[in-house]
Amino acid sequence: MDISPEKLADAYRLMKTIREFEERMRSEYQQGKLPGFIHIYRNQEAIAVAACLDMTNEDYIASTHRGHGHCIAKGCEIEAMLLELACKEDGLCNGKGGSMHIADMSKGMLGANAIVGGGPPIAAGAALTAKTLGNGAVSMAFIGDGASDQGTVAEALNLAVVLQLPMIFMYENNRYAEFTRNPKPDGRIAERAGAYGMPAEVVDGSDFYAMYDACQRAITRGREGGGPTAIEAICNRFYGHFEGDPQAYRDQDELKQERVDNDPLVRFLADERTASLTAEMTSSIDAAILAEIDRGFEVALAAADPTPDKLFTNVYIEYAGRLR
Amino acid sequence: MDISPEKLADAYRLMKTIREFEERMRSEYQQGKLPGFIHIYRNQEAIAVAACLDMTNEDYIASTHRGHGHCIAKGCEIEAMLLELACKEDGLCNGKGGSMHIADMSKGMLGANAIVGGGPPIAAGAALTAKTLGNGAVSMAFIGDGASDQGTVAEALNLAVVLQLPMIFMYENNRYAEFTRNPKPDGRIAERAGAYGMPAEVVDGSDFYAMYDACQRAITRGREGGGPTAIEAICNRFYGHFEGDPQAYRDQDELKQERVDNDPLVRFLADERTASLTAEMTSSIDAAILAEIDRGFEVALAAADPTPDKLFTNVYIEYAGRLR
Amino acid sequence: MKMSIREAINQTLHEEMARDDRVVVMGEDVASDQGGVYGITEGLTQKYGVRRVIDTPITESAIVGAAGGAALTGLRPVAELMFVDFLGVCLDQILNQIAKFRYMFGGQARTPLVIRTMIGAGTGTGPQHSQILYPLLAAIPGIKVVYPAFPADAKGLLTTAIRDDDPVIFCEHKALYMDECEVPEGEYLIPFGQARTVVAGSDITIVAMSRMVVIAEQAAAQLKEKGISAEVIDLRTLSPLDEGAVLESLAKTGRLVVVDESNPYCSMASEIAGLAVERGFDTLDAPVRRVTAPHTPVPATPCLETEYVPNAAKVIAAVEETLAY
Amino acid sequence: MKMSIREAINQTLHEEMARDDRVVVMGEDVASDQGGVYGITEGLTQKYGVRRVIDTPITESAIVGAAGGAALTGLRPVAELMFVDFLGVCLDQILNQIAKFRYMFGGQARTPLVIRTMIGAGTGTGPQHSQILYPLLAAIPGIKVVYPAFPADAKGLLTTAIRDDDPVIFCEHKALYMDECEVPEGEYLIPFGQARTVVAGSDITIVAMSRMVVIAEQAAAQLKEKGISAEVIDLRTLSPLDEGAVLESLAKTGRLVVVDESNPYCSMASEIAGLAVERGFDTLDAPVRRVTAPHTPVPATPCLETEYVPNAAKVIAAVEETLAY
Ligand SMILES: Cc1ncc(C[n+]2csc(CCOP(=O)(O)OP(=O)(O)O)c2C)c(N)n1
Ligand SMILES: Cc1ncc(C[n+]2csc(CCOP(=O)(O)OP(=O)(O)O)c2C)c(N)n1
Ligand SMILES: [Mg+2]
Ligand SMILES: [Mg+2]
Repeated sequence: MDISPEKLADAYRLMKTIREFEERMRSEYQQGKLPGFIHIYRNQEAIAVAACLDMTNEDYIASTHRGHGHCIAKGCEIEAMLLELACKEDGLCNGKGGSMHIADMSKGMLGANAIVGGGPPIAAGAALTAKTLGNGAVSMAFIGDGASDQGTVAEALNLAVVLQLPMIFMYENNRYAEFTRNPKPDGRIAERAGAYGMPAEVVDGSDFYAMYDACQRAITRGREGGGPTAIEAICNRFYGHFEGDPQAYRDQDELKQERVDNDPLVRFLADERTASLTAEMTSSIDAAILAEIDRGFEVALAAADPTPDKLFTNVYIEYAGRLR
Repeated sequence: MDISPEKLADAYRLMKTIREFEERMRSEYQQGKLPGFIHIYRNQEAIAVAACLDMTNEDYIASTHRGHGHCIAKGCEIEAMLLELACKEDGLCNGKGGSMHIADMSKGMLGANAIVGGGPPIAAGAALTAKTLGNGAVSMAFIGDGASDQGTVAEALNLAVVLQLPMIFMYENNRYAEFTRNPKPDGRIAERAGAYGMPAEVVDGSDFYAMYDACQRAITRGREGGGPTAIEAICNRFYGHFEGDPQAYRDQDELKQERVDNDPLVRFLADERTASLTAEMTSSIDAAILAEIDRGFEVALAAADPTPDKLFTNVYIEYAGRLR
Repeated sequence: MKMSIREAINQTLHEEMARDDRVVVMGEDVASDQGGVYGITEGLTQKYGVRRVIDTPITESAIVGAAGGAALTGLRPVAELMFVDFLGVCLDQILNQIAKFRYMFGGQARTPLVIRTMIGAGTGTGPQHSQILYPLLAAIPGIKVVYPAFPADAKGLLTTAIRDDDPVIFCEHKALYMDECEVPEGEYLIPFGQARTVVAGSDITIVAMSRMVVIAEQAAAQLKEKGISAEVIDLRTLSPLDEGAVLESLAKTGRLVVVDESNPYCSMASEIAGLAVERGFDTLDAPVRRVTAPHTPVPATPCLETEYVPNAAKVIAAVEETLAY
Repeated sequence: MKMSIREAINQTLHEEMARDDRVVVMGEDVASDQGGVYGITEGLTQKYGVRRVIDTPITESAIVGAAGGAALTGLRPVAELMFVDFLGVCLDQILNQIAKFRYMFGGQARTPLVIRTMIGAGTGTGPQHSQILYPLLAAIPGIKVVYPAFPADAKGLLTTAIRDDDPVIFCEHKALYMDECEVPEGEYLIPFGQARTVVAGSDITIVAMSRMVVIAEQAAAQLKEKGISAEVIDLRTLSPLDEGAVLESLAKTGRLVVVDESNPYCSMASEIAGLAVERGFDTLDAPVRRVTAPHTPVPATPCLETEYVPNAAKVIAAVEETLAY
């Protein structure tokens, strides 16, 4: 593994940002300050961050309903994100997307997706662009364990193999889809992807280093014309499916244990490879993160709603038809 | 392998019926006597017949656009089939289905399907009925190599595993989808199905005995509550995709060789296990088949078209709405 | 008894599962303790077990297709398509398979299937969870489309749907789940294709469906204060469509406003307007007004979502315009 | 030069691929020597190679979705959905993804994508290969729907579609592929949202689209012999819809018949009738008549398929009824 101290600090900053961002989202949502459904990414931070750490704005990701962490890892700005999550005029999507459809084209973030399994075909298309233009970019689809059953995902796997696309299928197997435990044994998802004809591996999704290693290999393979890769990251959904779900259906002891054993941030900081990151550094990073999030919420919650005319804009590039 | 001389004779009769039926279909179609698109099943006879030989009318199959052979193997009557393929009033579907939508509920034949990949979810539903009623029936979906890529097939595989349905995925890998050679290596299809969590094997689809053996095991597994099975039958598409396609895109030498090496009827008759079937028996069976097909075409081509009022019937069980 | 649509549906499912053991319920999370996201299937698993209350993976094509195949072969499935927006990932099984079984198989098939699905804007969940796609469903020959506004209708129409031998799409507006009204006890069936006059009136006809009926009622109440007598027709089923009820009311009032939460083009509003001008032209005294959502996706932000959905003020404006003609 | 729609489309694809190397063609068998089942993409692979002429597996969701994703990121794909009936297996990527990118991402996205698809009855291929699903497409905000009747329009509109930065569904009626007409040489663009008066007339307006334009022309010719002057309007694009052209013609004639090959409910015929009664009521002298297919699937048997499709006799009957009013 080849990772500079700067990159390590960056990885820490991003994971910690996701953590604090999501905790704050939760509490603001509970106070009724945010609209819609939100799905909290806590405890899956190592996956998004390892996945995007070696990407540039020219690389693409297609995200899911649980997309805040992916956005942050891909470099979206906190304030712009919060403006969108609060559905305000100056949000990334003018408030029309919200949590489940947040996107940032300038960062190669092709959108959260409220349709389970909706993203992988789109990510395959971005990979096709990269391949056709020969620009060395890669494209990644994030896919839940539940989403992995959706036919669209199977189709994208196959298309990526047939066209040898520079694409990564990043499965986040947190073992739950809504209130139902995933009946698939761990590893089944990678096995399936492998059976479509691509390298596929199972990785401990709470271990940043293992994830980063797997992602580096996958991204390099993609950039070098080696085709698609699948990674099944085993992880744990810390909170309920959406905010407000107390997950009473879960084995509470197991959940408690998972929370203790598999906190990716705790494991990251405890790892000897993280030694270059001193307590002093982390506390200054932490302070900056909290300040940024504070400021973001302050701005976002005070910001203006979209004006009513915005209802009609951007259906088309320009359009003279009836929009009554 | 356990197969009685009577059953063997039946297998021969059915395979030969399909062969003669399809050859005759072709020539009548070329003469412009049949409407629509037709897809000839020749050289895949061993698959349909081995698959259905141990089924009763209580078992189900869901077929494809290349469905004539499946119908015959499942016991549909030749005359009723031909009336339908000629789109006549007394056809199995009153002429409203034709070749690509022919069905016979009384035989458990749940329909050809003009949507590639349309059948497997329906077959899964029939398997769900069997499982829910606990009646020991099984359900089989026929699936082309091209169709195997369709998302609906992946979904059906997974559903069958999760619900442990008495279902068989019968892949007919004739290595072509329309004019395009299947880029998947032989065995990839079975590997995929296996990765969903079911027993899956690759079988020589031109070898009746190998097919029958695999089908017996799959059907027994289904009847006994052992869940789904997948079989990838390797075969060869003798004629073009649809009638009228000269398959100029194929390697003509390979095609010629396949036709010689892998004629399922020739191989069946040459097999020592077929010894009980004497030349006398086959020639009397042949004569009966030809007579039945002759009669069928005679009746079908002379039969009455549906009367115009039939346009409006059977949209619903009964319906008083606007059918202008 | 007073109850919500949520409760009425839950009660009906309990009653019909008790009555006929070929009735099975299937979908994502339907067998979970809480009975899905909105608790609609609560208590069914405890009573009828996982043999008849079937949790499925997240694979709508397989859910809907398997429900169709099961219906074709002897069960009477009630399948859940969680949000109607997910029609996108399973349309083939509805459009090309289930809806056509009976016709294309020449009358051999019976497909006693109900697909329950949530519909409508108003919960701030944005473009992919708020659509009102019933025009597309009502256009498909071979399926029936039911769309109740009130708990009593939900019970009566769902009972009819489950006992019907044709495939039925049963749409539930998520913004109406909690509204309560009186629901008849015991067995209660409402035939398909019968609209209901929710408010009687003589100056203008307002045709509406589901949540728009509630909006139309509000508009009618406010119009009454202005001395305008509006008749509100609740279509209840979109396919079959009670064309007679619309034409009869129009014959009485001579004026028509249609309120439809869906996008405007090729909508039910267009269909009803077309009906009026084709078969009620004689009785029409003024242009028909269509009050619909705009030709835009449903925005996530609640402030625009509120603008998106037709409301009483817009209905009143349309009525007044029509009367001023 | 005289050519068929098939040739006009093939020529346009050649021209646009030569002009802009971000244009790629993708779909099932499109790269094959014969250029797909109908030869539409003939010669493209030889000229532009498999980098830009991309054969895909039989996975419409992935084809359409990937085309959308490619459009979002810099290519200008022309994807083929072989038959519009296959919309069932890829609707989500159109309805919930591609059509909504621009709106739900707040204007960040451009999606220069064309989906070419075959539509229409008349080839005896039965219920799953003969549908006319454009009403469902025209109802979706965010996509444009183009539906040419003649080779010249096919060229002009396909060129515009490929250069448009919004997603466009380009419908090709398979029964019209071989009809020839004069097509302008060289670059030729027709703006969207502009209907064309195919036959000028003064007694009645007949609005039609694609193959129905040809039927309407036949009807108009026969009506002329009877001394009836019918004006035939070819909508050419269904979304955006040229409402002005319809209303203008109606203002002149006072009478309207709409001919639409799709099923009746929530159809373009209903939409146009609704338009007439909402915004052209003043000028309407008679009921609007909708001539459509019935509310049934398309039967396989050619004898019933012929009954299914609107024909000149039915259009004439509707016109005469309207004039007799
Ligand atoms: C097509 C579709 N079906 C169902 C849903 C409802 N739904 C939203 S999230 C979810 C569970 C997804 O589980 P998983 O993919 O494991 O992701 P996780 O929530 O665990 O991150 C479901 C069923 C949906 N949004 N889209
Ligand atoms: C959803 C869908 N996509 C495409 C087609 C067009 N089509 C009909 S048959 C066929 C090839 C099928 O190949 P395969 O499944 O291998 O079956 P085979 O023809 O070899 O029996 C295609 C692409 C279709 N009918 N349905
Ligand atoms: Mg999960
Ligand atoms: Mg094949």
